[in-house]
Amino acid sequence: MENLIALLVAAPLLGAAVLLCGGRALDRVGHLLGTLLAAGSFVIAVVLFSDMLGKSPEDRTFSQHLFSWIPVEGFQADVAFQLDQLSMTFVLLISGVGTLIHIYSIGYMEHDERRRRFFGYLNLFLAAMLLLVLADNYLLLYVGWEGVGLASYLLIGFWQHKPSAATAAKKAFLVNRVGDMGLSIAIMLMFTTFGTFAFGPVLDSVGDTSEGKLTAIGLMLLLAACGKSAQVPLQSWLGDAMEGPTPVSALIHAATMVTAGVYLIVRSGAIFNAAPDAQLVVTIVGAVTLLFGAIVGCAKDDIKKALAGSTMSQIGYMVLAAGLGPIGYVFAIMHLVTHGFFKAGLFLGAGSVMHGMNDEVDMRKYGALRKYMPVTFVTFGLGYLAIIGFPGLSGFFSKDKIIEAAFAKGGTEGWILGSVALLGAAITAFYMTRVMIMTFFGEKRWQPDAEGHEPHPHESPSSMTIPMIVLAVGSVFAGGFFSIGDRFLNWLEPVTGHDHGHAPISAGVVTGATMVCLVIGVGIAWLQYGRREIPVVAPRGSLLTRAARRDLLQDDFNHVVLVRGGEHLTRSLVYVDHTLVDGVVNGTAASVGGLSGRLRKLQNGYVRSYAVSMFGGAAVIVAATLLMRAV
Amino acid sequence: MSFPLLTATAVLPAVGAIATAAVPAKQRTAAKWLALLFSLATLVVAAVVAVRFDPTGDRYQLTESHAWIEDFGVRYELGVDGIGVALIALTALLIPFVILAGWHDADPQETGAESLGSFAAGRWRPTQGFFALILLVEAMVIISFEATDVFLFYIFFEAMLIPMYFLIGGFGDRAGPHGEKEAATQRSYAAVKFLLYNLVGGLIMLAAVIGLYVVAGSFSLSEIAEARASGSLDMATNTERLLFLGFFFAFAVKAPLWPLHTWLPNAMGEATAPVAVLITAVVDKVGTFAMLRFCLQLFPEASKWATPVILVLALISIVYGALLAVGQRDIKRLVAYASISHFGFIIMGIFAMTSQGQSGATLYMVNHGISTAALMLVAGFLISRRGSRLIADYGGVQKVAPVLAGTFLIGGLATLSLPGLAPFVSEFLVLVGTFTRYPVVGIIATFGIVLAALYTLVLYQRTMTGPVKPSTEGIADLRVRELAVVVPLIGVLIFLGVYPKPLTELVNPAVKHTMSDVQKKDPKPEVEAAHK
Amino acid sequence: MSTPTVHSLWTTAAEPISKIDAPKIEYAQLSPTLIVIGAAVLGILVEAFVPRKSRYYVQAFLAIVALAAAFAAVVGLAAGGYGTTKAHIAAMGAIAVDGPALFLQGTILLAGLVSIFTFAERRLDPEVHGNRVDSFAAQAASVPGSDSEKAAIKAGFTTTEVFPLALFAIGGMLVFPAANDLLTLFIALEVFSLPLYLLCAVARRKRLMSQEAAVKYFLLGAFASAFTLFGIALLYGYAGSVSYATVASVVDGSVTTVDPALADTMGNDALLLIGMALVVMGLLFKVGAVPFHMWTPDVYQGAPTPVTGFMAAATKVAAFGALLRLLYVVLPGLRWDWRPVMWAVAIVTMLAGAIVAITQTDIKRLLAYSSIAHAGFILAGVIATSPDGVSSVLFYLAAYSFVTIGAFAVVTLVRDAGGEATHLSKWAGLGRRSPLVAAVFAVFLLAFAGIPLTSGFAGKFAVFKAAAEGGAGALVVVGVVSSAIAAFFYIRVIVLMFFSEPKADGPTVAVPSPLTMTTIGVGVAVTIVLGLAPQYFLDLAGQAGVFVR
Amino acid sequence: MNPVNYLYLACLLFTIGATGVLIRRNAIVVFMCIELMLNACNLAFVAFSRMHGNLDGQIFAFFTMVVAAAEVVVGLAIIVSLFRSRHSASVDDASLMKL
Repeated sequence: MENLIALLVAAPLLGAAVLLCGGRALDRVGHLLGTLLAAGSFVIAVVLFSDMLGKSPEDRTFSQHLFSWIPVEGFQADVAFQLDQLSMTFVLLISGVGTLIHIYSIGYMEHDERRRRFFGYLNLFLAAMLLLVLADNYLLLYVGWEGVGLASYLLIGFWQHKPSAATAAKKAFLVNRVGDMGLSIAIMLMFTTFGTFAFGPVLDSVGDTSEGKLTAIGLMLLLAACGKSAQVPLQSWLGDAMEGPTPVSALIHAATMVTAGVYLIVRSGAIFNAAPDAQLVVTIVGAVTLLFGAIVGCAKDDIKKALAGSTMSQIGYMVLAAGLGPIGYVFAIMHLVTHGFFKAGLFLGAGSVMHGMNDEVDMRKYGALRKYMPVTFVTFGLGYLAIIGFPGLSGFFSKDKIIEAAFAKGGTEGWILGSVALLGAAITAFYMTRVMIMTFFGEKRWQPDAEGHEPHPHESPSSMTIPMIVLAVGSVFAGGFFSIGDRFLNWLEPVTGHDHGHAPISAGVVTGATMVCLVIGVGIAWLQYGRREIPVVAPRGSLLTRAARRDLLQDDFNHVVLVRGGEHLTRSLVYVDHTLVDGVVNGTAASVGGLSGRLRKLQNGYVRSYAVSMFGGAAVIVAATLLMRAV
Repeated sequence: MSFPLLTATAVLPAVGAIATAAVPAKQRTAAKWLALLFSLATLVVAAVVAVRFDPTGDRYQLTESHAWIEDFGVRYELGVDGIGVALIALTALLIPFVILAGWHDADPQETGAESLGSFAAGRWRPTQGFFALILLVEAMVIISFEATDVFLFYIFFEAMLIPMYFLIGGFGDRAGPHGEKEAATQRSYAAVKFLLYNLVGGLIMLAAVIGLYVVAGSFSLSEIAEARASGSLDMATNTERLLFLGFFFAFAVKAPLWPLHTWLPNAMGEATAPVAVLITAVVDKVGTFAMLRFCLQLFPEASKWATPVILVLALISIVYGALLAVGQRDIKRLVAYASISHFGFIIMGIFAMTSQGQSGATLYMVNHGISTAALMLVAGFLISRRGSRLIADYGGVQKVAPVLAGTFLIGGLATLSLPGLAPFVSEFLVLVGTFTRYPVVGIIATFGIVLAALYTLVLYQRTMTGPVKPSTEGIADLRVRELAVVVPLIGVLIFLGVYPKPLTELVNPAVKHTMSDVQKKDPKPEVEAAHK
Repeated sequence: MSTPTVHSLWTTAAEPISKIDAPKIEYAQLSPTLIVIGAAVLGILVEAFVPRKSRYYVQAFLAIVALAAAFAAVVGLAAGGYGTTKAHIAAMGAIAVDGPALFLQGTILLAGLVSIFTFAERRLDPEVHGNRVDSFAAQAASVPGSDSEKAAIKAGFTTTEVFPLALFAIGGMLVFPAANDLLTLFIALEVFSLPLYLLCAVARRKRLMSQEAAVKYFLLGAFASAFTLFGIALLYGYAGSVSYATVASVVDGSVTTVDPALADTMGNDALLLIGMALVVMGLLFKVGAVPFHMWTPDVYQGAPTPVTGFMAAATKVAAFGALLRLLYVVLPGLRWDWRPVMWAVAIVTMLAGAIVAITQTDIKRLLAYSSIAHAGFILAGVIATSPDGVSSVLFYLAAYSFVTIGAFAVVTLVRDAGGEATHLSKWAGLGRRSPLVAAVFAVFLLAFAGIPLTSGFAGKFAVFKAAAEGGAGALVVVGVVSSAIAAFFYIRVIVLMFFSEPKADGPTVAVPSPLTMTTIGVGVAVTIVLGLAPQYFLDLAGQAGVFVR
Repeated sequence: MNPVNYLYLACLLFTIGATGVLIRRNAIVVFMCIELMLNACNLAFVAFSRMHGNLDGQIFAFFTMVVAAAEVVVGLAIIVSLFRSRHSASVDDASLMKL
């Protein structure tokens, strides 16, 4: 049974290989093949899951050792998998949502002549992502980690002919590389500390080393997480990543890849538990990102970018939770799963809308779409309710738990974090309502696109709607299903451990507060957008708004400091290389040449001057010999 | 005495060179096939060497030893350890692809022979010369990987400059950035620069070689090693340091290490892509190989003494090379600077003096060879289509030539050492190996991986993506011959990325020996992990 | 000095007249020299009696046979162990027959032989009035461009005297390194110098330059030999004898019988030191060491190229031979006085030669400067003052002379309307025109540059090794640096030949007769063989490394 | 009288000769100066021979004269041919080859 684990990865990998290498011949069946293999690995996942449920919580950890990867003196890296409840959760989410999105893409990419390659990339992503969560050591995880980075690079830049897309892809990869740097340093630290980087040995022997070391490792891991999960300060790529086809945004930049950071932190829980400082930083990062994303989300008119902001903010929640330690791990993951459902759903909805609106993304040019695309409206709506945490829906449970946990952290820390989380909830409610209203309610504000085609919104084909529906169902019931009887808690506890903390205020109060925030948020949004006309052209807006539109000037900062600075640095270095390093050598050569030219003049063709040199030479030699004796 | 396998690996290409050169001027194609044939034959023999070599056996195997020049205390001594085998294999593997890739690079009408007018076109046979020279280089490189006699090594280390020099100066892309005439002058400048840099290095080494003989009274690695072990030979600290510097300088020029690197961009920029590959993937490896084989073995104390400086220089190479790569406007020069950065990693790995570092460095030599070959050759195919090396002249290639773009991307990803491709393994080993002993150095070096991503992706974005430029239109996709070159290389990259075990097992024992030469132990991990 | 000694002089001078016993000459051991000189004399007679038409053939034949025979004789002597066990002083102490002498004589003879081939070459120039012509003036005496010259050309005259002259020169060179007393040394010096002066003057093309070269060479040569002579006089004054053995014994104080006069002069080191300095200077002039090198470029350029090749090779060999013998046999006692000076000279020579060569534009001048640089390298070996030093120098000389002759032979092939096209710009693209010739020349250049697998490298290595072992490490470093500089201009020529586009009006490459082909062929062969498998020759030089005293 | 004085004279003559070589233009004169130097040497030889009371020096002197004669033969031949083709015996005119 355990030997099936490898298949989880192998299936999509095979798909990727076949689709990318097999030429045009596969164009007609490529997408089906890709979807099939994705589904295949989902099926395997389900099989393994059922098998796992059959076992007692203690021995629910499967492992499979494939082969020894890099055997070097004193250094052992294996290709080996570990499937425990945590990984299982991810595997199901990834392969499940992944499959759905494959199906969705069949319709969405129908008219793209490079569809086969698109599915190839999607499969590649699945393989890498599954490898990431199945690896039993950090180095193999690193492989998956960069693998998903590659896949996201390829998919963001899928429409390479668009310079913006190519740039966005490059940016995403680079920013992620910065994070990866953190991960590799973390691995090196582990190696020097523990002599290995396999999960088991490392996490078991955490106790034997200094807190300083662990803090360092923790922070490095956090850096990695920031890169992958678009947390401040490495969040800047996520917005641009929306250049990619919408299914990509749904799968990679909402449901799965961006949550890898959370996985990493939770997986390395033992390390963080032993390094409170690192944990604190994690929570701070989470909290900051939570607000940052939310604020950005409020200001964007591009529907996908608004959702991207929200993704950022939601992951902020997860990271915050993960930073809380055993109090929060479970809820972090739980929110991650529910978020996977509703955010994917929302994106697919957005995609469907764009599909109907000639790929228009500006919400100011939508409006009143509920009549024209009912299914999309409903599914999107459910997703909306879920994310703002409408009582009874998924988001309600998961987010609520996180807020409680934040308070439960205790002390001023707890209060601050908790209130931040609450505030976040309010803002979430606000911007999601804004999106909802601007898209589906109010008057038509449709504009002809560049070619002058009037948009004729229409419901998308079933291949697209079915996944949306499925996800909608998920986003409605998942939270409840998990929370009833703490199913999810019990499921994950053996891996992550759990701790109730000591909440300064009762759960009920928190829930109430959340509700209040929710109402406020929705209210303000309705006052602002539901009641008055929405201008097609965005008003100049307040300073904050304008800053938020520009991702709170973070990109401008990057541009000025990193890009410009870098360009100057390289240019000056090129100059240095040419004039200094090369110049020295050429200079010596030239000077020798010049010397030669001057000495040459001595050979002036006159016998007598030659005779002089001889005579002089003789004199010198004689003098020298005599002096030699004298001294 | 058994069949002299090692001699055969070197002699075969040499014979091939002569045979190819002897082909009449008119039968160009015949010459090409002949050269390819011989390179493949060499590959076979090299494979036999690899098979016959027993990693668990003695340090040097398949040894041969014959008297040569007693007066100089020189013997014809060959022998290979794991590192040698790995690099011989690399060389033998790459040459056929180099030949195949350069199939049309030396056709006379391309090298402007018609400008001679009627008189000598008959006798002028660039094609034969081109392939003969390539084989000659192969022969010399291989034998210098095999030599266990310092003098023997030195001779070929120097001699290989000559054919390389003719390859660089004699055959370049026709149109450089500024047209035919300028290209010619640039080319011979590059060739001369290459030769002078390496010759100066070599001559300084010569002084050291003589010095070594005066001190040690022998050139044979084994004898000197024994003498050291038995204590019958103990060099004065300063002598050892001077000699070390003499050797290291030559190798650092060859490698090339900052600030002795400036010949490489010129050479790689002006030479045809296959020759550029020959330079950076094959010939330069002799330099790094020699550091491992000679510097550490002959002068362990001095090596340790020089380590801090060398590590700093290596660091500079890594960062500096990468930054300059970002700043290049010329595809080939970009790759050249990237190589400089990578050589920084190799040297860093060697002098980190840890098992991981040195195994990593060795793997790095092999992997870098293959990855650069892949990237550079594809770049060469692209350039051959448009006759321009300037990045600015391309754009949107992936639209018109998706396969070319794809392979180019894979080559690039290998260069930025993406996990799953071979270079990742070696780069990570080098980093870990360095980090365990010199954490700060290791951390700074990791910036290299970010910069690598930067220059690779910038290059890919500017050339391959975006709207199709008019200049790019009508660029044909890879032809069968070109695919035959690229696909196997990529295959090897992926295989060695996923399953480098054969290579590491080959290298590990050799590294153990080197580590014991320098009497260094790997730093112990802080805590012996639970179940390891 | 007071009167009694005068009487004693008279008496001593008067006494021995009664019993002068006839000198005993070992003709067998001197046979090489005797053969060559004899052939030379014969050559003069040939000039006198054989009709013009057939002189060329007779002379060439005679010369070649004589040199071959002489070489055979040398080999015979060496085989007879005269180089090692039976080494001794012959001809009443005038000539040494020992390893170095025989080795150098052999080298000189071979070099001379192959040069004679180039002397005899007559296929390069187009025929004039139906006569094949070699590279020597029809009638050296006639004024360039004058009617008499035209007449001479029309009559198809040729200066066949070059063959006996060359033989005389070779004869002198054979004695030079073997000379065992200062008198023989001086005579040999003149015997090989004077013919060379003449040979320089008899070029067929560019006669003005040729004559100018001759004048320069002659005047400076005579000037130099005057110095040498004065030096010899002082040495004689110091030691009271001209025989090496005696001088040596006096110098290192191992002399047994010291009469008052000798005691008096022995006290005066100035005599010794100045004498040594001047004699050495004369030899340094011949080897073309800085600052006595200035004749080299001009003479090499002006002289007929075959002669240049011959001079560049043979003269160096002979002169270094004599220098070695002088320093190792006569003046070892003064090692600490002459070594520093030689150090300086060697360093200056290596550097100056290499540096000035960089900016040369004429191939012959370029080779001249390179020969200067090489003189510097060889000096490094001389300074080693060890048997290894001797043998390394011997080896280097052998290797170098063939490369040189070969190189100059190639130069004779590249011609345009004005004869040899020696200006470098003319050589552009030669590699395209005639790859073979260019390749051969490239081989010679690489050998000059000391690239491994050529004789140049083996020689350079041997010399530097000896120097380093002799404690002259710094010299090795300088040598290395200057060879790096030197490499630059050798490479420049290669670049020119192979990488630059040929000019439309460029020179043509004449197809030589088997004679020159042999010369070049031998040159290449020796270069490669000594590069790949020098062991045998190193052994030879090694066995020949010991002087007899 | 003391033979050492002859040495001084020899030195003097030698120096005069050398100086002459350096300053005179006419090839013939230059050549004569060289002859002067040779003769200075002869004087020295004879003087030393006298001091040491053996004959080597005197013999050497004879040889020197022969050599000098030979040099004259060769030298004049060359110089004359140069003169005839250039109508000048100035050594400074003969400077085609330089640098």
